[in-house]
Amino acid sequence: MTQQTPLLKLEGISLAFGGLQVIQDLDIAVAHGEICSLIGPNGAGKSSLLNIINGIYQPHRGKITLDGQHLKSHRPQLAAKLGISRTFQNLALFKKMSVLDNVLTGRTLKISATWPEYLLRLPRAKREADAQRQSAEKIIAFLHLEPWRHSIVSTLSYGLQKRVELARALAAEPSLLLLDEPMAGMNSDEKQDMARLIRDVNRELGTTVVIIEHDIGVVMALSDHIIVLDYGRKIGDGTADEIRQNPEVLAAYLGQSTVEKQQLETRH
Amino acid sequence: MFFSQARQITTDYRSERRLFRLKQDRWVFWAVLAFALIVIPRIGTDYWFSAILVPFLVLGLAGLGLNILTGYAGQLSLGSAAFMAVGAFAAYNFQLRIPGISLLLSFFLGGIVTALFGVLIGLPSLRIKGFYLIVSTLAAQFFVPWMLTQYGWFSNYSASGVISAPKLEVFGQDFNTPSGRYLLTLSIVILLGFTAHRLIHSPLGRNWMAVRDMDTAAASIGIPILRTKLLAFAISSFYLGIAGALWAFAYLGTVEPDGFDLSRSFQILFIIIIGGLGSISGSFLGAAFIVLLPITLSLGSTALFGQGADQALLQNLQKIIFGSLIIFFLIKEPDGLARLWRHLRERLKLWPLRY
Amino acid sequence: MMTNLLEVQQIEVVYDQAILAVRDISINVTEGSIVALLGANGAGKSTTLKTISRLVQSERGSLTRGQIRYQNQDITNTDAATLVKRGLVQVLEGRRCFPHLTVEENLRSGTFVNNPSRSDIREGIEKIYQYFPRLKERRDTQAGYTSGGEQQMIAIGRALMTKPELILLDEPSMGLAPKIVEEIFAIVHTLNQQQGISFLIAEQNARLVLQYADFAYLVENGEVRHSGQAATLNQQDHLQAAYLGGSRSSEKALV
Amino acid sequence: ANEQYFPLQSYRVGPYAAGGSGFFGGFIDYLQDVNAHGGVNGVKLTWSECETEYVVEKGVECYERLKKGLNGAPAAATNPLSVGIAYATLERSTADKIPLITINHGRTDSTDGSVFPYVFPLQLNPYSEVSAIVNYIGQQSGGLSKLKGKKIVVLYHGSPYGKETIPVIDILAKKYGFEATQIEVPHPGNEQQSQWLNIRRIQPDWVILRGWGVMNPVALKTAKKVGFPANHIIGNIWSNSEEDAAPAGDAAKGFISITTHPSGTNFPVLQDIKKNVVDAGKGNLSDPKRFGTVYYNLGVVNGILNVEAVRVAQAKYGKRPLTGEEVRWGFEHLNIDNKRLTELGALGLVQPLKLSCSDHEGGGAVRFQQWDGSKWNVISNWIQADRALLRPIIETSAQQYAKEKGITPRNCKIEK
Amino acid sequence: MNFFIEVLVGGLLAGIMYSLVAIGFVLIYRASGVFNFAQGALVLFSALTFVSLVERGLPFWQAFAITAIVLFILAVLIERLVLRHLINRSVITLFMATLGLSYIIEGLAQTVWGTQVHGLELGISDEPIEFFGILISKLDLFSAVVAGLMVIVLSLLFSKTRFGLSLRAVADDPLAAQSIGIRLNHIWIIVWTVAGFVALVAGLLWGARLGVQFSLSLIVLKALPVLIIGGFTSISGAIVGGLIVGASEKLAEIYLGGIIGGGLENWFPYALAIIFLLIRPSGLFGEKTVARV
Ligand SMILES: Nc1ncnc2c1ncn2[C@@H]1O[C@H](COP(=O)(O)OP(=O)(O)OP(=O)(O)O)[C@@H](O)[C@H]1O
Ligand SMILES: Nc1ncnc2c1ncn2[C@@H]1O[C@H](COP(=O)(O)OP(=O)(O)OP(=O)(O)O)[C@@H](O)[C@H]1O
Ligand SMILES: [Mg+2]
Ligand SMILES: [Mg+2]
Repeated sequence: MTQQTPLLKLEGISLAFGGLQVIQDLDIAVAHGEICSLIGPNGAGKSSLLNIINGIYQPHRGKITLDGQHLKSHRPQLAAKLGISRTFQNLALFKKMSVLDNVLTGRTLKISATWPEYLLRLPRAKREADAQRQSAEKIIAFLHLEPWRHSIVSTLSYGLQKRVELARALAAEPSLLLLDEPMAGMNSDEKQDMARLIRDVNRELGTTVVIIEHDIGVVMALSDHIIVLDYGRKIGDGTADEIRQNPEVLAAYLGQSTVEKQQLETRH
Repeated sequence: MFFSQARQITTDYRSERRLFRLKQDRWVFWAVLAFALIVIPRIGTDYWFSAILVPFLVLGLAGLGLNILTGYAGQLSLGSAAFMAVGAFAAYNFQLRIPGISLLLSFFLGGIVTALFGVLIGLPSLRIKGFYLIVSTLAAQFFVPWMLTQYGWFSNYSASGVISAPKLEVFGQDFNTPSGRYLLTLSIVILLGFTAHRLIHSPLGRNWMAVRDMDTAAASIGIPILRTKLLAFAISSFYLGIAGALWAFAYLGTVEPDGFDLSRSFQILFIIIIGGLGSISGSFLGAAFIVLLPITLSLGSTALFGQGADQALLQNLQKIIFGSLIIFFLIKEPDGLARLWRHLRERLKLWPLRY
Repeated sequence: MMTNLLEVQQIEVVYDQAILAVRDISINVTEGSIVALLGANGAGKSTTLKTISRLVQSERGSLTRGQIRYQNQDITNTDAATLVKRGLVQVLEGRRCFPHLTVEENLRSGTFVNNPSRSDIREGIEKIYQYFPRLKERRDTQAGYTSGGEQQMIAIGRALMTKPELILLDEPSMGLAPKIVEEIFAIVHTLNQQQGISFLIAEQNARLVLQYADFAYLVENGEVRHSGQAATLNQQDHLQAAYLGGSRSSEKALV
Repeated sequence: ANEQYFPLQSYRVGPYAAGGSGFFGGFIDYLQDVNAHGGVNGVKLTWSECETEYVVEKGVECYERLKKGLNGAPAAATNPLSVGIAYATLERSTADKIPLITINHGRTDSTDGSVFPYVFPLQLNPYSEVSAIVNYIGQQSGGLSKLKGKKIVVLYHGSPYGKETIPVIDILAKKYGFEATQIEVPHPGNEQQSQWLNIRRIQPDWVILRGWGVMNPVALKTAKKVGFPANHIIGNIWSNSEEDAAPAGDAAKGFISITTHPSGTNFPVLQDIKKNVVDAGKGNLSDPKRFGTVYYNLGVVNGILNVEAVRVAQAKYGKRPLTGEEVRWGFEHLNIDNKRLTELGALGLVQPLKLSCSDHEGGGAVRFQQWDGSKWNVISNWIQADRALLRPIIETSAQQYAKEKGITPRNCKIEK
Repeated sequence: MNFFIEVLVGGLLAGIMYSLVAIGFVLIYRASGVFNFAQGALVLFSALTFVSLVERGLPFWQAFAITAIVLFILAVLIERLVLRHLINRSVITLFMATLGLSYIIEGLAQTVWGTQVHGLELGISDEPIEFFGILISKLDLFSAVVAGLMVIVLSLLFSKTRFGLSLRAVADDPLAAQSIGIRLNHIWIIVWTVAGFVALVAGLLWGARLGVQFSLSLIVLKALPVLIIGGFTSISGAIVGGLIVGASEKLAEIYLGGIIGGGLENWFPYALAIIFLLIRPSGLFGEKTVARV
């Protein structure tokens, strides 16, 4: 599937903190419209990789290409403008704001009217406000967050907060969506929902998704493409089946029994 | 099916953009406003106007200004008084040096000057965070009074550096009576109050709060951090500048730069903490608290002990009570009087149920 | 010999004197057992745990009804520190470690309750490092910089350092690689078998936890819906269906 | 009620508590003493206090609260012992027709009564102050002519009060040809290392200390540190109290300062107060040791002048409680000579004073005192300020104010 | 040149005096991540208590001991009545609480001991001694020594002991700290007592110079920039910051003051602090905030 020019291309990326090599000259390519999973043991460098992709970390070496465009001096704001949006592993919500406001804020770049216009309630601003609100409501409805629409996110339970964060990321209608363990702290049923949702987004809006997830079942079911990291190196890159066969992966990451359970699940 | 899944919802949210969602609340609000505009000017006494109402309004406005910066945009500032000073002296100099300029215009220009000054002070905020940020506002706090006293030009070379306000005339109307001062202040405050409400419920307001709560996330959503912060500084300073001008022109009638010292900045910070960070009504509740509490205390103590008692002792006791009350509120209602008020209403709505 | 280590009797918990998070939950943890607490998001699991460990006050939550007994004593008004000293420790949800302290300092901080000798501390830390070799590699990094999973390990390790008798684990599997998850439950198992430490585990991964638990409670909208032997529960799919539906109906919890 | 009311904007806490409690203690005790003698021609004196903490807006609030008088008794005059509050209530007082007394301080140009009908910087305004000090220095160096080439440093408090005299000092310097360096000490002045090192470099003959509160003891201490002799430092009117010298310990020995009134208790009037008030346990001071100190005595002096004004006014308007306007007439026609002072038992405590429509200051003379480590001793007799020289400056400044405010000055020629 | 050195030295010594006050802030900041505005009030309170005891005829050491005890009691009260009820509240709330406290403490001090101004003689005269033509005050030297000692002791307390560690833990995450059995209330009582003790020392040395009176509480404003430059969390930073502020402000007053006008000592240190922060956003030695996503 990665024939035509990939949406995202990382070449020879390296990142180190102090002595610690977090990522060692890594090459990955994410094709248009695919769902790509990043898996690997804890501390493998998955989140760091996402941070690099949306410009929070600056790689010490290597080249980032998005849609054929080479990004020098990458920054989060630039990433956002290029249609990259993300969720965070440790919740990074706007804690004192309502769910609705969080989602609306996610649409910042979709807003064209300036603040003086909003101040004077000029027609454009009014229309825009309604439009924004409507699309926000859709996402909220879609994630079943209606009952909490007006509650302050810091008062929500962990799992709910996770969902709000996803909603905020979706609100930006991104072309590349980075998800850092979106399903942590959800039960398997909710995970199914979430997986279904991610697939829908991917299919309907053609959003390319890069997702970090530890629940191997979900990963296998969801991804077109899986990349396995192990302490900064890439030890696997391919389809679900290819990965399942990869002994190195089994050793480094999945405990034996998980794999068996895996087989069970896929059977029934 | 992504969107088909979402169930249909009304497309007009004007009702939610309203000042208050509840009809009763709207009622109460307009009633209060009418009362303040029409009834009070008739029944108020000189003392109430010039010793309580005007300072209350001005401080409330200042609180609102600081609230925009600290409550909404999350930038702690200890320089509010400095901004007020800039506003006051700027307005004074516009009045003085541009013949025939209208009072309101010079207020507005004063606000603009303050806003620019605020931007200057805000610049370090991109790099300096948290408590360390108070340094730039503190620098302003100490620099401004020094500058205003050091260079006579600002106070038109009055020997002592004290400026005294010119006549209050707007559109030929003379506002020099106590009730006139009150009305002038009130109308300006109402105007700016509405403006603030709109700003805060616009995308800009949301961006402020986003930057306050989690700037990394804000950045990766695409919010321009520095620009947002600087806008907060500018607009907040604008409000404080106007407040300063009113303080000088409509309340005291004179100002010396030292009237805007650090303790004034703290007073304003008190107002928004007590009243409620990130709440417009809170700014005014807090102001009412700060203005009325000391007066009530002193009246109370004179009523209780009369003049015979050792005044110094009474004063210190009052100080203790004041401090205690503040702490009491912080403990009881961390989100301020505004929140307390909301609580009461929620309870009433649910009544007799508990939750 | 099946004496109750922990008895939670019909507690009701309210946040901010307004938000009802737990309506009516009763839980028993018998000595040396592993008890699972299952439920959808917002069901009230964490709140229950925080109420038991008395940390809920610090979040402006208050126990408005019911009673909690630990080792046959009412602990409704005991403070958290005392409980830790008496062997009841909680691992908070969402990896709450001390960001400015190094990994090792974080672990060491777990020993402050009953300050043991240097050698004991050393020993304890080494043990944790055996459980989580990754931590040993990162021992001198400030915890704030470590990865999500590493932080989770730190949180669990730190709790183990307090020499507990009853551990309240809030979503231990969260953010951990499957291998580590298994290892963790293996550790839980061994600690339970060898040292007779009891566990009350709030966990989303029902299948996994039910493999190890003796007894389980299904919480929904702040109420216990079902309870029973883990083994039996594990079979009854309809039960799972019943509570897995939770995320939708738990809306009521707030209104 | 047959009572005359004095609203007191006092301050007894905060940085300047020492001054406030002393001054208002003396003031109140004197009023009590007058009442003990049956009041002023049978009119009892009442008062009530309102704490300002020396904060301007509190002062304004107090003014507004008290100006209406106390259950029927009309307000005679306000006495906020604070430049800031004086400035802020200046226009209000004029509008409300209540005299505003700023004894020994206040706004210099308010000396010109034709523009400031209701403001009275009694005894000594800031300009007279420096002028008197310069005259004293001249006297010490054997004639004003000897001032030529002398070096004088003025160390002033960085506030409106401190800055008020900058221009007039330059004028005097030009006139007498001495070399004046004016150095600012930022408020509150608890660190003066650099200023005094600077002074040490300049090697002046005299240092005029225009200090306030904590700035004074620190100045003396630091002076000692850099080895400048205390007996060549001259404190101004707000650097002349026990509270200013005592904290500096023996660093203050020899420190000279001006005063409009000596401290001490052996004036008949103070003895009388002691008998009728203090010993009767009605004394206002929480610390009786401060009886007869500078601030206390200033309070008494202030009391004497206020009551005298009422008395003078009663002579014209009748023996009844008077309105502020009537009391103002009293102040403007104050004429206290030594004979009257002897009757009052205040000879040597208060200087002879003659006010008029155009002159709201009167006296303009000071005496000099020296700190011996435990108390002040007067070391000179009355030394006059060169008021003739100052008058034109004052008038021009007053005229400018009149123009800004659109006030048409009274014509003091025709007024009698 | 000689003059320059004299100013420099004078500034450095003055700076030490600022550090004495600044150190008190560091303690509280370490434990709760807030800037304790009540420190100034503590200085006033302790000094006033001490002097009044001495004036009532107690010998130096007794007065000192009693004051220390009083400060301990105060700390306990503060914990019981205030801090305990403000566990994991936002820092700004805590900050405000300390402001409220400063009112209470000031009021308390003056209610009990009155508002008069007291002189204070420590027996160390403030007379200058000559060093190669430069005058240095004995009291200044003494203060420098005291400050040095305090820094050493406190630094050890923080870096080497369990207490130091739990302190930082509490500041990082009170809830987590509780969850592993750290007793916040003990921590706070200790910290506030120590802070009070530091305040006492500072109060005595400053009191010897200013006299003991309300204005003592204003020296906070001098300590603030010191603190910021040194970094809120660093004891030694407080000293270094003090030296920098002291020296630079004096030199500025003398050499810059001539040009742009005198009396700039109040704001100059803050301007300086901005520059320092722009280079090092958490002060010279302050702990960097650890944040990652
Ligand atoms: N800012 C930083 N400073 C120092 N070390 C860092 C920093 N960011 C990441 N690291 C280190 O890099 C390694 C990889 O971190 P990362 O968060 O990418 O792991 P991960 O793959 O996301 O693990 P997990 O699945 O547990 O989240 C970790 O060991 C972490 O300690
Ligand atoms: N600090 C708080 N303030 C107010 N309400 C809260 C607070 N914490 C939790 N709640 C509410 O209490 C309810 C239960 O929350 P809790 O965290 O116990 O759920 P949970 O079972 O742990 O969910 P999750 O599996 O997502 O962690 C939720 O509805 C939540 O909104
Ligand atoms: Mg990660
Ligand atoms: Mg939970």
